Amino acid sequence: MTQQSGRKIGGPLLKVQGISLSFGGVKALSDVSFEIRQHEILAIIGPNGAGKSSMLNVINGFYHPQSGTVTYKGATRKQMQPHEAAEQGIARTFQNIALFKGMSTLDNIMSGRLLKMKVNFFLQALYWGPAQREEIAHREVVERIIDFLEIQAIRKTPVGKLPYGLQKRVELGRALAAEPDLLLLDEPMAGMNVEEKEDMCRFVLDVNEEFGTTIALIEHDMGVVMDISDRVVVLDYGRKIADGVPDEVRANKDVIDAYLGVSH
Amino acid sequence: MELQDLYFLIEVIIGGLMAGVLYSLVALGFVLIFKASGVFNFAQGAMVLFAALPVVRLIEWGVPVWAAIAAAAAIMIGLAFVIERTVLRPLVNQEGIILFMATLGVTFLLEGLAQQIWGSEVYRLDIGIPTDPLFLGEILVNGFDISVAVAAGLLVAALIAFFQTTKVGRALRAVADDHQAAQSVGIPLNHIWIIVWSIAGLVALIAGIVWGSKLGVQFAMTFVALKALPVLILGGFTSIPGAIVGGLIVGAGEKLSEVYLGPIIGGGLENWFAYMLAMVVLLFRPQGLFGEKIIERV
Amino acid sequence: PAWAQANEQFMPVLVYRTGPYAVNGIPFADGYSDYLNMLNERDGGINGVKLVIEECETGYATDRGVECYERLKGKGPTGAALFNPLSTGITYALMDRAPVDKIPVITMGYGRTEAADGSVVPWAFPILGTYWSAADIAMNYISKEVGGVAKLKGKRIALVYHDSPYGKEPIPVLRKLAQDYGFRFDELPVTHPGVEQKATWLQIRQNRPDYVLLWGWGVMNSTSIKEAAAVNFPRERMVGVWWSGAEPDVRPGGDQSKGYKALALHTTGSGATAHEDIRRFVYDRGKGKGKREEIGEVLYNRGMMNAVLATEAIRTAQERYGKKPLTGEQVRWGIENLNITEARIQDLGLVGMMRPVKLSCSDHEGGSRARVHQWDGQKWVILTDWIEANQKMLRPMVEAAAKKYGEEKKITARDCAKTS
Amino acid sequence: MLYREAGQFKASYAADQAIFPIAQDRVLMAILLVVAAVVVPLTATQYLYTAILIPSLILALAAIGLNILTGYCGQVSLGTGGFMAVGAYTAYNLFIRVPELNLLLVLLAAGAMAALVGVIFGIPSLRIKGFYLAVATLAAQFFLDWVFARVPWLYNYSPSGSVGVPDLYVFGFPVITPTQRYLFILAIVALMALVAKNLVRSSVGRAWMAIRDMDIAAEIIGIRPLQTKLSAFAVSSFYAGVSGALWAFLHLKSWEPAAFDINRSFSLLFMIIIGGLGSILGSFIGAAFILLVPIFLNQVPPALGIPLSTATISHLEFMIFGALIIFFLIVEPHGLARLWQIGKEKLRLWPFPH
Amino acid sequence: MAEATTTNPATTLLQVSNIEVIYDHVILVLKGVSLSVPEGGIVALLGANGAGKSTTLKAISNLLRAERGDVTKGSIEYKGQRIDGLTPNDLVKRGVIQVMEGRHVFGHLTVEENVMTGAYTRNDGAAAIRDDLDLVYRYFPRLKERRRSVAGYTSGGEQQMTAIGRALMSRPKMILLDEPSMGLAPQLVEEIFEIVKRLNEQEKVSFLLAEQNTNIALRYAKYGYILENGRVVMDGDATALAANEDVKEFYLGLSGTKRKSYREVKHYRRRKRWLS
Ligand SMILES: Nc1ncnc2c1ncn2[C@@H]1O[C@H](COP(=O)(O)OP(=O)(O)OP(=O)(O)O)[C@@H](O)[C@H]1O
Ligand SMILES: Nc1ncnc2c1ncn2[C@@H]1O[C@H](COP(=O)(O)OP(=O)(O)OP(=O)(O)O)[C@@H](O)[C@H]1O
Ligand SMILES: [Mg+2]
Ligand SMILES: [Mg+2]
Repeated sequence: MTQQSGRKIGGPLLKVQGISLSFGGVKALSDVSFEIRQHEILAIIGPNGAGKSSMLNVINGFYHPQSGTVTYKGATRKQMQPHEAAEQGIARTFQNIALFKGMSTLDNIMSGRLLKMKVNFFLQALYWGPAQREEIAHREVVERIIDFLEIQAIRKTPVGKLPYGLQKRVELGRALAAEPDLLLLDEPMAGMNVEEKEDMCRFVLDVNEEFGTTIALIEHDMGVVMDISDRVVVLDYGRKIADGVPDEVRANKDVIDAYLGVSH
Repeated sequence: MELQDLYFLIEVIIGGLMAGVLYSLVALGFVLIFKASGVFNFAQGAMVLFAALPVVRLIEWGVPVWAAIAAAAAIMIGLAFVIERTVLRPLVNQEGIILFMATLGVTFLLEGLAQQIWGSEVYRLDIGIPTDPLFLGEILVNGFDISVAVAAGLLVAALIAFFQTTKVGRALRAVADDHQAAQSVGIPLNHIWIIVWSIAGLVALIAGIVWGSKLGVQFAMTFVALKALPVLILGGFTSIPGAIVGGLIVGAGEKLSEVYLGPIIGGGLENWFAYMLAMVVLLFRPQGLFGEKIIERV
Repeated sequence: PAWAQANEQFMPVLVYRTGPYAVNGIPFADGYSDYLNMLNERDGGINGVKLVIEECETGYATDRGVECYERLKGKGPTGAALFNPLSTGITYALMDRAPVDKIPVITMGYGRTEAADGSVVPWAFPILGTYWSAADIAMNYISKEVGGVAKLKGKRIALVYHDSPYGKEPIPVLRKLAQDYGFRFDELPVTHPGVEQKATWLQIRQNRPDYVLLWGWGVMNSTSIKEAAAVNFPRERMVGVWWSGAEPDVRPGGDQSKGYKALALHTTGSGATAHEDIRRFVYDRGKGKGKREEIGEVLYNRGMMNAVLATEAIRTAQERYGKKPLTGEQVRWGIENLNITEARIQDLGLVGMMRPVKLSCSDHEGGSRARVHQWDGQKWVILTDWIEANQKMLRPMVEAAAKKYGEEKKITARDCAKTS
Repeated sequence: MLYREAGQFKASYAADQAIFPIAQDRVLMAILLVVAAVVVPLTATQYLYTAILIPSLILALAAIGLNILTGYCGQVSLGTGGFMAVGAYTAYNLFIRVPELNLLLVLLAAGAMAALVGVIFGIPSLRIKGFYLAVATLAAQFFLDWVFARVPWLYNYSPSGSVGVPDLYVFGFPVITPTQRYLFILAIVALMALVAKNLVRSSVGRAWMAIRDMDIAAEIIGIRPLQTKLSAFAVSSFYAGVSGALWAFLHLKSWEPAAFDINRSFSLLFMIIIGGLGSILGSFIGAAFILLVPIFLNQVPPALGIPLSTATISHLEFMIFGALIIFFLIVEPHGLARLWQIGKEKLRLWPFPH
Repeated sequence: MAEATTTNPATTLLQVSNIEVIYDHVILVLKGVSLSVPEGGIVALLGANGAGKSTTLKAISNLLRAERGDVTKGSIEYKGQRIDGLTPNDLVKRGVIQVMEGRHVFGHLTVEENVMTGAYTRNDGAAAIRDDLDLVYRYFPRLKERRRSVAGYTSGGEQQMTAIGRALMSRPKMILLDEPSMGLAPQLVEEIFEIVKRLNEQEKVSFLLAEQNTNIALRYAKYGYILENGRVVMDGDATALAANEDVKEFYLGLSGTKRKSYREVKHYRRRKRWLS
């Protein structure tokens, strides 16, 4: 991991323009445009079924929108394959945890580094020389992530057996292992108590600050969103209804009606 | 000779369709159990044997036909209870492949048990369905096949009605998706399993009687289960009409291929032809022709 | 150990009493064991050497057969006397092992054709007929039916066969005959286990062959007959090999099987003295393996015949090596020098059931003759006298095949002129 | 606390990533190898070799192959028998057509050819999944069976379609007696098992497991599904191919396509499920279980002097075998290897219950 | 430390006494948990990840067996009768139903079919069931919009609503709610708890809810238990718990009375005071 001290929000790293996506009769997204700027933390919020997860799926190529474009690192395209997105430095976590259930925590995070492992098949088969060296080099990186996330104790546990909250953390670890430029987090703090959310926020902030990773996250906890994000995009029924710094959004009438409700 | 060839083509197709009906009967048993519990029941073939043997032996011993069939039906229902109790219940919520393996154990058990109790020779079964060839004009068809086709049609209609109009139908599908969640809303897995395994047992009984009347009742019956596999993937694991349509397509397809392609590239190709056909279809529809869509979402 | 001194000859019996081929395996195994038991009960064995029988279930599967062989080959004071695998696949596997272990393999009416040439394959004995002989005999019969070989020209003959080495063996001979006599020959394979034959018989219906040869086993046979009925092919114009002409093959078809013909290596019926003795010494004492009614059925008698050949070979060997338990190697000599004469058949109480047979170093078949019998709905009726295979044509083919086999296996042929 | 790992500290990641990080396991493995390579040859009978050791080792090799595909990569296959046949017939044809070729090269080529065929039949796996794929792989099984029965060149025009090989030599050393064959096979299987273990614990293996556990997520983290699946098909078929060649050349010596029929494929699948999906050790245990238990059951009643007819014995064998499968699945659905692991876990804690 | 909860004046509906749960024959997860839910009560079960909340609920609803877990000690009583031996089906018939964590909708069924499966155990006629379906749609209008969609494709929150709606269809007397708020938009979370409150007040349904959102849970619950590492470490009236300093700091994120900003929290894991 390359250390980058300080953090300055830069120009747009990724830009979605006029994205529309529908499934049969269901319009998940209609004509959504916004941008994610270098080094920022962007929150995407909105009621259930608003199309937030679908938006992430579009960004990393899992869904192919009917219209609209995604511009990433200067290149504009209509669609790409998920593994291309991964190769270009987009990593993510999932709303319904998508860990590899049969593998240990360590292996799960190691699998996040697959794209960086270059030693050929035959050397791996012999587990000899360069293969072993590479394996250990990556293991060291992964161990740093494990330390960072404080999950040393569950290194060798099959993740299927872990409680929900830890699984979320392992998933974050797997995404970090790819050393992404853009990190997409889908409800990383769902199902956690305040203390755990505090930890998770800390991780997110640290990743953002220390490594300069750009982060887009979906979250329903307004406390978290308002505290840690630089900007907020609000979706409702597949449309973007607001976009701005937290305080602006919080005061936005449409947002209050559609999402926040009166009590906030 | 032109017309003659056409007649022959029609005969081949009819012959294939009729063979297909028989495959469908076995496939139907698979589909019921898969649909209702997500279990790929390898024992379906053994169940066909297990159901047919008592019928034929009891008739041999002088029991009236209807009573023999009733007794076999009772045996199959009893079997459903036993399987639920000893196999399915302890393995609730396990992955499909493990349940599949367990049904393999059931297969061995049934094969051994059936032969031990009822004997391992060939037994002739005649419940009075006419088997003579019939001529419709120039075209030769088999009287027996027609009776079977009609019976199979009725059976399927009845099954579809049962599954569509009762709340059990919905519960069955729920169980197939998620055992634990089904339990959590109070669907009694045990009952559901007994019901489907009983129905599958009865379907096996019918298949057994049909095959038995055609070929004699004997161990080789368990092999017809293999024939049902391409039917299943073609029609889709979860679709009752799929089992029927798949059976017809596979039956006709393999006979046509054997008759017309066999002499050119070497006989015996009907064995893989059905699978290749099914595989090609799957490339375009991964869930088979009528199967439920495979859901992938993150 | 104590058994080392025992005056016992160990007789392994590979059987299949379960699975898809049990139908045919059971009566055969019963006949084999019952005859051996009869000798024990009646004569106290062979010249006082008791026969110890142990069955092993193979399920007709080659690897299980090999396991059985390995398990049984060393048993008894002198090891197994001989093996009788009753499966072409197992035979093939044992043929590689037999020379190493020095145990002979008898494959009466089946097995590998090359083995008929004893100079290359010393340890296997396809006594009384290989499939090549069978094919020739069947065609000989058909040619008589149509009024002479000349009339075969332009005829069409189909072979419906079990798609395995067993079913494929006759093909080279039939192809050659087709060329020689100018008939058209169709090959129609049927895949194991043979319950699916609709397409095959539809093709027959379309091609309208004059005769259909049937080379099936197990359920395939009865299925063929039923499918023939379903497409209205006359059963009278079907000729089965001797493994496709037993009661389990025709009974499931009921009336549809009437008129079906097959080769017979021996007669059916249970009227011979030997059958009498089996009933008296074995079944009356409650030691029968099968059902009393089964005695005399085709495959039961075939099992008996196998046992006769085995025991007569041991008897022959005892004349040379002494009346004691013999090793496989000694028994092999006995088989190779087997000579069952008319008179001996009389003594054995098998009059009318079998023909004399004499083997030699180079000839492990001992000539092949068969009759044709026909199912009349109740029983098999003999139609013809013994028909002999045309060894003049077959023998060179056998020798050529054996030579190739020898090359493949790197075997140097024995010089039969020198062996005694 | 027999199985105690307390006090064993791993000082480096290399040590932690060793195949057997716990000392007891290393010792056990060493003992096992010594027994297999030294004690067995000194004591085994022919029967033990030819009916038990040789076939179980060869089938274990094929089971490892299938386990790579099914247990590690999650692609259920019922075509292993067909791939074994490809290996056997490739080896046969090389052997008769290029007689001077070294046996090891022949085996290698057998594996390579099987891998190639495996890859071709693996292509549909991109779209077809689960049981659908399992059944679709039967197409490979039946098609290959058919090819080896129908293309005369492949069986060297043998009239019966059955082929065989003579006694074999490697670098001039005979591989003829059961002991020689056993040692040769043991060496190959041990080596290939080690390679398999290496693969599954390196990044290739992780990619396979990722695809198995959740293929969409794997794709999203950058794993290319087709390449990964095909590599599993290739490696798996390679193992099957080598195992097929060994089965034909060193176990059966004469064979026909039926030696590699659908039953072989099924029994291999049973082996890995009973042994443990995703476990190399499980492949061995499973092969031994499926192969040996019926043989064992078959011999028990006669050995105890219980007078049962052969038919009854074999029916009983069927029933008990079936019941045992169910029993073991209920005790531990994840296979005998997992049972072994749990046993170790308990030993580790013993005598404390938790 | 938590003592037997005899202080509760209302009659006890559910009584869990000293249960121990082991997974896979080796993993000991609950180490003697006792709790009780009074008739008509709302009881919150709080605790960190992996504390054993879900396990406790599954032990009560007897869904553990399906995960190869076993209750090896202790007893569970509902209305004074032991229920440890009953099947989940029996329990649902008696009015105890669990809403599982992680949604567990039937992916291949439509949203409406999913909801209807909840009525499996009922036999009070189609009309009554229909009415309840309408009621569920009234609670969750979003579901009505998506009623014909295959549940597997619906969004996380929609699935959560489906799961809750499904449970309501059985007309339960006691609902075991596992993380109902997870993945729901704030507005909806409030609504769900309002529904809980309404059911509790109008239909006298009792609730045992495992919830990470301590804040809201303690607002609606009357009583609470805090679980750590498979043991109950604290219990008490909801108001008392909410006032406890430790609870405030670790579960409510308050320092003093003011909410801390997530940005400000600098230290990672802090030692739990009651464990040290
Ligand atoms: N693959 C799909 N097929 C059909 N409908 C889909 C699919 N993916 C998403 N949808 C629909 O699109 C809409 C948006 O879904 P999405 O998952 O993006 O919502 P969300 O904003 O993430 O909601 P939540 O906060 O509940 O997770 C939903 O109504 C959902 O049912
Ligand atoms: N099926 C299982 N097999 C083995 N261990 C399990 C299983 N399910 C849960 N556990 C273990 O039991 C412990 C308690 O898990 P549980 O799910 O009850 O926690 P929880 O309090 O609900 O946590 P969360 O808030 O994350 O949902 C965890 O340590 C977990 O690893
Ligand atoms: Mg979402
Ligand atoms: Mg939980």
